[in-house]
Amino acid sequence: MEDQYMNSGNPRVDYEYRRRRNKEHMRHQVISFAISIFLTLVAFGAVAAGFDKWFVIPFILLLAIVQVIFQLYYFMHMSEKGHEAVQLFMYGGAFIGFVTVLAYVTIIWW
Amino acid sequence: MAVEQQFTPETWPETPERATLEGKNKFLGLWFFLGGETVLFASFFATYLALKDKVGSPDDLVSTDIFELPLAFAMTMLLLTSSITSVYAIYHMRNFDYKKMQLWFIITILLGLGFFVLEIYEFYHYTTGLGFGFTSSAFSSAFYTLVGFHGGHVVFGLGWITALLVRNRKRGLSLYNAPKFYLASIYWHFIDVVWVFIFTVVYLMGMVG
Amino acid sequence: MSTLAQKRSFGAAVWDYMTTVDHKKVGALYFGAGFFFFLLGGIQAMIIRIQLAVPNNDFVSAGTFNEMMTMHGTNMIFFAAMPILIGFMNAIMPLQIGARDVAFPFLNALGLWLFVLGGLLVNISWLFGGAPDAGWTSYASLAMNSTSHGVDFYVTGIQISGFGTLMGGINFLVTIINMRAPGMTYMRMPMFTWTTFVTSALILFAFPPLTVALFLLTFDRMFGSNFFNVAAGGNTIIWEHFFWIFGHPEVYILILPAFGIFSEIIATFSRKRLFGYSSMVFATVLIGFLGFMVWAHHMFTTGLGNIANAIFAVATMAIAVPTGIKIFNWLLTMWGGSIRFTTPMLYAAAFIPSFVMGGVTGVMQAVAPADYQYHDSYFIVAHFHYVIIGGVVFAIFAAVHFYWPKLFGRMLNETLGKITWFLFVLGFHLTFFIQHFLGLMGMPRRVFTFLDGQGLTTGNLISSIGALTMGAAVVILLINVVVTAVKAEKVANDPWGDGRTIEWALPSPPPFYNFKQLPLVRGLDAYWLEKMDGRKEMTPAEPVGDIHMPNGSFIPFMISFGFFVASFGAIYNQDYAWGIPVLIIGLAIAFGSMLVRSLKDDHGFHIPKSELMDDDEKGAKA
Amino acid sequence: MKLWLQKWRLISVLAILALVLSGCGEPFLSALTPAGEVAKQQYDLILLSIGIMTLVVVVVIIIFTFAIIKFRRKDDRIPKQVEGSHTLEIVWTVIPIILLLILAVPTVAVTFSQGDVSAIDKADADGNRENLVVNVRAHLYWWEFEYPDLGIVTSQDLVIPTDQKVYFQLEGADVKHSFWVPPLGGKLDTNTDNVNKFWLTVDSDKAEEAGNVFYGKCAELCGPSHALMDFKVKAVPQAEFEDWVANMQNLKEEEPAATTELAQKGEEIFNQSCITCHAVSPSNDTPPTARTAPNLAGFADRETIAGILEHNEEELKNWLKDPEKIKPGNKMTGTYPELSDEDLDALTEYLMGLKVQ
Ligand code: HEA
Ligand code: HEA
Ligand code: HEC
Ligand code: CUA
Ligand SMILES: [Cu+2]
Repeated sequence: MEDQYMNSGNPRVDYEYRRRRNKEHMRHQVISFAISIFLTLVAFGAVAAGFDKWFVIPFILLLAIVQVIFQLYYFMHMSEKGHEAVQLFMYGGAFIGFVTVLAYVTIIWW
Repeated sequence: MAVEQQFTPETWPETPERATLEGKNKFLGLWFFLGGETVLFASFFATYLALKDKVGSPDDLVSTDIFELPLAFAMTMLLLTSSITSVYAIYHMRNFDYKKMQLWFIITILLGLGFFVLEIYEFYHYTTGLGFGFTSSAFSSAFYTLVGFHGGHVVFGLGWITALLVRNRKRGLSLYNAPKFYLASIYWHFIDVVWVFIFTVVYLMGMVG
Repeated sequence: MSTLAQKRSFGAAVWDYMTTVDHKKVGALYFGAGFFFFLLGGIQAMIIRIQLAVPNNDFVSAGTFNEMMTMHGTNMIFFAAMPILIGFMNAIMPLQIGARDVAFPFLNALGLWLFVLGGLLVNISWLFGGAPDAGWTSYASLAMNSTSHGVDFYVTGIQISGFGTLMGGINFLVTIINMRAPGMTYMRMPMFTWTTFVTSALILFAFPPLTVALFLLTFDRMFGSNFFNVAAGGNTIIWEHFFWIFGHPEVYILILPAFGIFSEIIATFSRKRLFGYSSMVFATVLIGFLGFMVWAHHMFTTGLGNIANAIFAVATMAIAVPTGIKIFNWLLTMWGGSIRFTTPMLYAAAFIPSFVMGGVTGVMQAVAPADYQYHDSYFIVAHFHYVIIGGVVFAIFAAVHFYWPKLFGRMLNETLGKITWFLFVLGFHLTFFIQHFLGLMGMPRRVFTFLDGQGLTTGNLISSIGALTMGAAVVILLINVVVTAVKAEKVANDPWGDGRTIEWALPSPPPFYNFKQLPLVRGLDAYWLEKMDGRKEMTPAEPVGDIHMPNGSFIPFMISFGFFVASFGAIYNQDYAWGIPVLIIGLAIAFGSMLVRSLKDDHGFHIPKSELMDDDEKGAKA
Repeated sequence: MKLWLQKWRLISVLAILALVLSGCGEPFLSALTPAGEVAKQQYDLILLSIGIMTLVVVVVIIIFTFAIIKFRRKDDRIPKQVEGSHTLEIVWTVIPIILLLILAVPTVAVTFSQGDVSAIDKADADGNRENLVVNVRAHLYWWEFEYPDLGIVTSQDLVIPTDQKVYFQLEGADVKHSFWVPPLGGKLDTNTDNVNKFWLTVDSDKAEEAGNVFYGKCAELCGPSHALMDFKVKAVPQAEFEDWVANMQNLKEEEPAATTELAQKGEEIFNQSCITCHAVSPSNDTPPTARTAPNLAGFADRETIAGILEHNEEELKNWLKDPEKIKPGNKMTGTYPELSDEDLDALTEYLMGLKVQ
């Protein structure tokens, strides 16, 4: 039905330019991969080093959240345009998930 | 831009996964599904946290008794790496380089398989080695269910990518299959994202106690 | 389309429906199956009320009563009300936004068959040693203690149909976002489309917790895990939370589409634009959002603690505000209008006071300490039947009359419709108003009998008489449907004369491709605008061209059937050796069918332009 | 002036409501005849909320009635297509918010005040608890009441003193049940996972009106006989309560000897077939998990048999003959050998002799 080409990917956009942009993107991806690995190492390191529990738990949770944001935005391209509805629904899911987890660690206490 | 159209690297659209209405629909559909999956896994995490170390008798194993860092670390590295390799695959897909895309997807599958083998080893070790089975305690049930559902997603993801590669091995890229490859890779990343929380909440927090 | 007129053999017609991916036929199948389950649930309600008509009655035994009550709630909520509403979303929403189908026609059919087979699975439990008997909420400690396989059928059946519902939700979301006709901005979407959108979002986020809860119970009952086994560290409150994290949004999944339907009907028959359209949209979204923050109001007496009870009490009350906004907007839509009391409009009129009465008792229940008295008493039963019947069922009946001509090309009989309305509304208030008092007077719910001399006798008798009146009303509705199917002449595009949204610009019934040319939408109530400008049709937004349509498929049925078979394996795996093999075979059928689907290319087909032109000449306008 | 009028209306509406409602139901069962502080506060909240809700419903119905009468279709005119009105929208957003605030403040206050159980462990100088505490254990279709500080256990009939706070610690022994005595206060669930705590009081004058016995119900679906899982609350003045306790404690020391021959025969049968489950001493020495059947100490003084049957010999025999017929799914059925008519006579004689005095 709506076979018409409607997206940004206009075929007239210069091919060379696009390749360069893709490459640029890919570089960002590799950087964020490096950051991911780094965050993971820090998290495992913090546990292996045997720091105090009350420091380690919030710390590694924070690292996990940062890492996930990197992955969502770079690996999963959520930073690209055309992802507005996607963001809305991912945040919605994350929010409801958060409320659920919060409830389960507070009001199931016995 | 019709599904049947033939492309060259020059005419290939910038975001081929969303170049047709079909592709756009699938793209949104999968993402919404992942929104739901977020709640699904959050619910499993919530259950796990509520039942963490809840056992029937003092002899039952709890988290500090079973987890080991090296294994969790190896699994994490495999899965994280498989994520960047699938990013490479999509990079080549967008550059209309079918051969390279296939190559990177195959690497992704191999890494995923590696992860999966380690997970099987892990479960085997816990059940037969330590006597920590699915039915041992509430804690064990919650652990196997959370990690097992993730493992199930890994298997499904591997099957999906494999099926796509096999089906399209001789067909080259088109606007019909580009969205499929793209979606499979997004799904694969999501599995990785979930794992980030699993290794943090289950293994690392389990080590800490 | 010419094929529609062709006489086909019965078998061919069945096959056509089994393989259809057309959103209108899928919608019709949702109604068909939904009404079937509605009748089952209704008969079960009648049995409940007969048993409770007099004290110490022994019409059914205690165990049977619990099965009846459980199946009544389960059938009505999961397999009647929700699927019928999803049927309307399917049949109407794409027409309202000017789309030729939903975004994923195949998934749509899959969702349908998952629901049908899931519903059958739960109901078939009667033949396999007993139906579920732990209430529709199936609280864990009791569900684990239940000895028959009923609860096993409940968990697997609802799981299967839940997957279907989830697919439906995603499908509608994508359809609405990607497939609106040119000019149809978000703030020009008909209200029913908006409520479909928000409802779908609720489905997307509310069903996963249910899925998880059902998995946990499945594992505990069939595979020996210990989530709810307190002796092994388990915790039964987990089930309660999951059930209500799902369950509360679920009641808004039911009521929001009903609100949408009434918005359309009230505006249509008042001949007036919906008053405060943008605040209606806002209120709908707000209700959806707040719906996720209040679930623990079902658990005030569980002992969550004062802080939790206080927070959830206040959050619950907040929902009265957006709902009130909607009520007053409807009132003001009628105010200054020119109201014609057709059957649908009569339901809409009955809805407003009835629903408000149910809503305000909801707010009363939000007062946590007072709810310690109401909870699990007949007061609750009265509350939710007021909102569900006064809201949802009235909406369904209204929509049946309202959209019947659009979907089937014939009007339902108005006289019979009005008789049904009168009896149903009368019986409804007779049945449930008195139940508020029964609850306050100390009658717990889910009791199979009550003793004489406790002051509960008269009230229960009145309630039962009311229920039989409702039964009579439903019978007349059935007669109406049958009579109409036999005679009643065909109707044109806009049989009510006051249609506002673009589905009324289409022929009744619409051709299978809906729109020959996608319409151009120039504002809210697009068809009304065109009519006011003296036109009879929508202005097309594109020239006539080939139309691409999806192929039918039998695979959705096969996938659902695979899960159906697998469930039997799971349910009996601890009793018989064939359990696990059957489970595996079932899953193999399901996943194998999926694999076939993904390996086989299916590009659909094109209706050539020439054929569309032919249709025109035969008089079918698009 | 307007506001005052509204207030006045509200109060009169509440008064009429209270009048109408209190005519509803039996004083021993109805939540509309509160007989203690907790129930009274809840009743007041109910009245307040019904008042507000009546106002809302009346306003809606008035507007509604006007609309459907005044604006029915008379001609073919096309009404003005109004978009909306910001003023009206603000009005009907703000007024409900105000009404809800009026409702929310007492709600939160009462939630916290009634939920305060901190006094449960308050001890005096000697380390004795200041308040009476009762442990309630709900079993499939019967109730057990343990007075931990007094060392006694009883079943089915809960005896409490009037005009003082009694604290309850609730627990479910098998599945979840819920403890509800409507005239005394709302319900609280007996979970299998934890111990729930709350308190109730009984006003002595109200208790008298209700004949000193209130009906309690199980309010959470628990199986086939959920409907029949009743218990009774005997609310008696402090002095009478102390007598009862003393008697029960005596009974612990020396169990009543069966006097007649028939009763002795009954005791024999009882010791053979029933004692494995039923204790006849009110002592709480056996661990809670071992108490699998109602304690029959003081059985002769029960209000009812098995919570629902009238307390007489005939009904007792009916119960012993076929408990399944009376309470489907109960846990006594089939656990003891069949009883002949003579056995029944003997057992009845024996059980009816199990008095406290
Ligand atoms: C369609 C279904 C539906 C709907 C729409 C609602 C709507 C509401 N429900 Fe209801 N509810 C159920 C279905 C529904 N409910 C079911 C099925 C159960 C029982 C489940 C079970 O246990 O089996 C239940 C149980 C239930 C409970 C638990 C009781 C208990 O078990 O102890 C509570 C408690 O707070 C509650 C509250 C509410 C509230 C506050 C609303 C609000 O959304 C209502 C809002 C509407 C209005 C208030 C009227 C219009 C407003 C105005 C005119 C504005 C002015 C009003 C004021 C200022 C008050 N509901
Ligand atoms: C959509 C939801 C819905 C609907 C529409 C209804 C409709 C009705 N319900 Fe209810 N009900 C629930 C949802 C619903 N219910 C839920 C969730 C529960 C809680 C369950 C639980 O506690 O777990 C409940 C519980 C419930 C109870 C309390 C049971 C108990 O606690 O013990 C009662 C008692 O009066 C009752 C009565 C009725 C009646 C009389 C109707 C009537 O309106 C029914 C009207 C329908 C008919 C009258 C159809 C009649 C059919 C025919 C006449 C057939 C003709 C036959 C052929 C052609 C074959 N319902
Ligand atoms: C499994 C153990 C078991 C055995 C053995 C048993 N009972 Fe019971 N009995 C119960 C249970 C459980 C109940 C509570 C039933 C209910 O109300 O649901 C009960 C209830 C009763 C009641 C009513 C109690 C009350 O307080 O109202 C009486 C009387 C009684 N039993 C007498 C007997 C006699 C006499 C025998 C022996 C001939 C006997 N029971 C054997 C378990 C047992
Ligand atoms: Cu115990 Cu219901
Ligand atoms: Cu709710």
